[in-house]
Amino acid sequence: MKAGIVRFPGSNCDEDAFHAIADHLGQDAVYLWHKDHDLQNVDLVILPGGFSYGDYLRAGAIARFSPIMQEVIAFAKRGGPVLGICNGFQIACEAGLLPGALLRNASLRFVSAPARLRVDSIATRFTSQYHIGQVISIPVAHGDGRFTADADTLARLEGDGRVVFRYVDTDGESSASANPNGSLRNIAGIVNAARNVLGMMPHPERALDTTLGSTDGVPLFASILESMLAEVKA
Amino acid sequence: MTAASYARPVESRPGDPVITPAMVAEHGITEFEYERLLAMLGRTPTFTELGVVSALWSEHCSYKHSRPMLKTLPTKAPWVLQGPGENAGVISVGDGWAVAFKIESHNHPSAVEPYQGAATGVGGILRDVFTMGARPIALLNSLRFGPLTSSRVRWLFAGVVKGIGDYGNCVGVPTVGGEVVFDPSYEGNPLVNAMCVGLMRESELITAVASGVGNPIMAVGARTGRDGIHGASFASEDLSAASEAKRPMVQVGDPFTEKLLLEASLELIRSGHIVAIQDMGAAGLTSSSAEMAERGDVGVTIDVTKVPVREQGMTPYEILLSESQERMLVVAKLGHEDDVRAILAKWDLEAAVIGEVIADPVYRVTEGDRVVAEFPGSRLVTECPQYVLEPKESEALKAARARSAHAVVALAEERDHAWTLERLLSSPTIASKKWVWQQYDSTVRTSTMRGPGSDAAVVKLRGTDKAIALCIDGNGRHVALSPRNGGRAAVSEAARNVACTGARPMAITNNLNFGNPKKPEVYFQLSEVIAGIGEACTVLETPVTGGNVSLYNENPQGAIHPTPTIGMVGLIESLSHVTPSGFQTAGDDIVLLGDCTDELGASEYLLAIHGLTIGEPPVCDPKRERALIDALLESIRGGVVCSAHDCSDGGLAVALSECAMADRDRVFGFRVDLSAWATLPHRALLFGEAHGRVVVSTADSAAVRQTAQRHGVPARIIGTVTAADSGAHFTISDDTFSAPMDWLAKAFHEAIPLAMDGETPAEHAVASSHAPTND
Amino acid sequence: MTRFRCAIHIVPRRGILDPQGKAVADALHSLGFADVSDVRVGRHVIVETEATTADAARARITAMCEKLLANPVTEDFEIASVEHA
Amino acid sequence: MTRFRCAIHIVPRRGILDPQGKAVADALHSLGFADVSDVRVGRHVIVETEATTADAARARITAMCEKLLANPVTEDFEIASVEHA
Ligand SMILES: Nc1ncnc2c1ncn2[C@@H]1O[C@H](COP(=O)(O)OP(=O)(O)O)[C@@H](O)[C@H]1O
Ligand SMILES: [Mg+2]
Repeated sequence: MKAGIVRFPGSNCDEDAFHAIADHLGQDAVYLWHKDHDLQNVDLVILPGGFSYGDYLRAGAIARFSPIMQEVIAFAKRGGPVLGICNGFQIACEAGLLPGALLRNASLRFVSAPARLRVDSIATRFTSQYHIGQVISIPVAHGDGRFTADADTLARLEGDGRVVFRYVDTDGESSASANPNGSLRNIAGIVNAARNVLGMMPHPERALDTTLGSTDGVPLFASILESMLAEVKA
Repeated sequence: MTAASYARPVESRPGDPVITPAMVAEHGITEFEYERLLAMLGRTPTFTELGVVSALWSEHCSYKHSRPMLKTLPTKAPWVLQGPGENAGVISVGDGWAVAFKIESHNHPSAVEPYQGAATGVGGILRDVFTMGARPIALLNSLRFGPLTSSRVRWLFAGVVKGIGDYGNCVGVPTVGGEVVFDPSYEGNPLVNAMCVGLMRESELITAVASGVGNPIMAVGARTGRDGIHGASFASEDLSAASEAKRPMVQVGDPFTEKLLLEASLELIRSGHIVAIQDMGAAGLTSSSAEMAERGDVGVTIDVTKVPVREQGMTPYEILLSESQERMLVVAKLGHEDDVRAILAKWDLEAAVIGEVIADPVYRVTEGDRVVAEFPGSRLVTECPQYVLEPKESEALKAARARSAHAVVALAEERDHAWTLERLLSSPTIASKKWVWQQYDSTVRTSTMRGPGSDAAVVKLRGTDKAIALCIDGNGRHVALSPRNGGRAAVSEAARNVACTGARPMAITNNLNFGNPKKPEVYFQLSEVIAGIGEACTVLETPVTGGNVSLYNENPQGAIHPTPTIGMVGLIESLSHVTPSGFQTAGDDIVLLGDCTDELGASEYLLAIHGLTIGEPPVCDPKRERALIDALLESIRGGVVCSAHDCSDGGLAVALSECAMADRDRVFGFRVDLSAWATLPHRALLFGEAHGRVVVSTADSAAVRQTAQRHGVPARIIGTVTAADSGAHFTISDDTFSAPMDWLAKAFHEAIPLAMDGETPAEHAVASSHAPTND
Repeated sequence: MTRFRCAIHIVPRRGILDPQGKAVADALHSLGFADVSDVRVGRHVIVETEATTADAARARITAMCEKLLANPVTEDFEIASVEHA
Repeated sequence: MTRFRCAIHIVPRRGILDPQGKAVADALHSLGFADVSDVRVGRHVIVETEATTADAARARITAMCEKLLANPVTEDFEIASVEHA
């Protein structure tokens, strides 16, 4: 598998994503420069965390217009898998690849902490290796993570089982106290209707190494790889 | 251009004010200094020259009251690649890898505009590190505030924390540790010290030394505006109505531009197109260009009309002294200008040739063809007077030290030591700082093995089996009551903290936060502290690779506690040595390395419970600390240490409690018997802050004790780790007490959130209601 | 071409939680401004641009808002003024 | 007492760096809005408050801006409108 990690000038989790693919998954990884139009025939696009273009106006608002994003949008429309992490999730929403928006945390404070998540859908190429309802711990680190969408959109997301991750407490309940940013319905991650674009605020690439704490991000990358291999066979 | 301006005499510009004694004074230049300036120039300075000198001869840039003392510090060791005198110090960590690190203060700007003041402080220290060729991999900070009961203090605290977080989070450098202390002495003068640590290949080290006659000097990065003009001299005056008036000159940080500058600078350095690079920090273009020239012993000429500006009509004076952020000064190789521009353009930044390195030893500034300032070479930097004053200890502090801590009458409630322990755990200085570091991204770069909350942060060096341990420490209260001992203690505590994580202490950077050095009492503190730091660094073999001095931290109400903050870097030889500070397994033995004493003076107990800063502080003996560290590291490498945590604020009782519940998701209990010290006053035994002590939990106490004995370090089994529900249990012969863990944990974990509850999160908007004038 | 200074208001759409507005309202209450009943915080953007006529300028600004300045999912925008700069 | 809706503009003071404005201007240029010469981004605050007269309301709002809403170090404020709510 060959993964392309988009590098915006203000990306700062790009090296971590590269490391996850190249060293933890043992697959090919390349950087995709924001000023380029060439996707270098990658099988997977990762929109990494960071502050794409400073994000002073609105997280991801400017990034969606970059040359590389035009190609990423076309790639996604063709069904190509796209993983948007943190800022990548924000960009995917601004770019219309995912519904809704990510607003300033309700606390108005940046929040950096391990987050407890419940896997609410394993019917995606990103989560097949988890089991449904599994509670995992993955770090969050963001100031604008409050997922917001209108009632219809929320109903559609829930109805189609497109809410993939939810913030939960120790008992696996999506309680208010477990919600680090005020996201509606404690939503931490969603997929698009075609289920080939996943956006999530938590950082799975930071949960791959026992010496750093959690390894709960491993199944996510393993799921992606498995789905690729399956496609190759088919 | 150079040739042309040679012959030309210096002219003052039309519209420049005439130099008056009042104006000279306003520039913070004494009559004596002005005489020296006249002698150096052989004529009256132009207004522009006066500005240049006021900046370069300010305390902040010239170290005129501290340099002679700083020279006494030990700075050498085989692993030191770059000592003091550069933007940052550099040490080798083996395998061709090197670590660059430096600490810098932004106290005065943060007192006026906490959000921007703290943010731009982080920006400055990041630039000091990546201008050495290192990629920043960690940030730390050391903060001091007055009591949280004051609304202004809460506003300062919230603003500083948000400013530090927003800047580092955006650039993508994890903030992995630091310290926060609340003490009345900082009420009017908060301290904001930021430390940055960077990683590089030894071969990539570059210094800020101008060289190569004819080489172009380029301004790189953000444009120059009217920000923070006189910031440098501002940082060298007591905080007063005068500095209030300078508020509009506050600098605004742009972390996104900083990130671009970081990537572009590292690319520039690797490209081989430049010979030197330095950030335009305090006193901006003036100090960066003059310092670079002085280090290289060459001349420079700069044409201010070539400097990219943000606003029209800026005068040479303004352009030279502007402290606009996110700017660099670069000496490029002649003929490589376009290569430099190309690299900057890739990152959407500008680079402009603004001058060149010249043979004749002058520092010359032109405005087009007009020469507006010209100084005889490096004398501009070297002629700044160095002051050596008569030190004299403050009578008041002598008297405070003379008071006996044991004479302090215990409150009725104290009959139950559990009450006292709970009070101490909820004292903001001791309580968990999670409220702070939850706002810092501590895990970006996926290398943080131990983040905030550990004795020292542990950051692994990817591609090796090694890690570095980092911490900042400095107890101003101890220093105030006994400066030399306090200097020793600050270094020793920092060394102890990195050792607890399994690291060998390697080197320090330091920030000296003091009051007005012209006062003999402050000068005494400064000289004693520097001597104490030197003594400890010599014994512990942790040379000083750099630092920063922040003086005049006082206001009409008085000066701050003398506060040296020590930034320590330690090396962990193998990831298997990384050791946590909290208990790991119920049933483990608890061993105390080091001895308990009756030293209760200067303790957090006296301040938190009795509101007193008195008594003789615990004596710090670097030789004993060295033995303790050697013993601890040998046991850790032997694989017999499950956890290690040093005793500091709050003493043994607090240290044990922290080991048990610092991680609220994994709380333990413990049962200890301290009868061996039953003859000591129990307050001193439980809450005294005697140095040289580490609480270790182990499954093989015999091995730990044998190793300790071999190093001549006292080691005693004082109890066992238990399950959370059996609580904390203390026995001192017939005096026993216990406390439920959830009660202690609540005190420790909720004190600061409670104090800050309802405080409007610091948007920079929510500011002026608490500004000094309205207080 | 003449230069116009255009002022734009971008505010969080009604019904969408505005924590900043709430925080400011709370702060105002604690400062003794008890009469304050509601606070909303949005962005005030000033754009200076060249255009042939004021209407042309207004049209450009509308395009800028729709394309970049306002988020159609959560924000409403209004062009407050278009003046000769 | 009547209720007034008051609109306040808070903008970065001239001469002070406005990273947000700069970022937006750069973005607008790259989006083809080449005619844009300058952008500044501030806050648009709407306060609803009770007062006896419009002037009284205005006076209260001024006090709020000086005490809380605007940062005297970096920002200027202007009361754009005071209307019956
Ligand atoms: N307390 C100190 N101990 C040792 N060296 C110091 C100390 N304070 C400053 N220095 C050295 O003096 C030099 C200039 O100080 P620095 O803070 O870098 O100036 P600037 O604030 O302009 O960057 C640096 O090399 C620094 O390491
Ligand atoms: Mg420096």
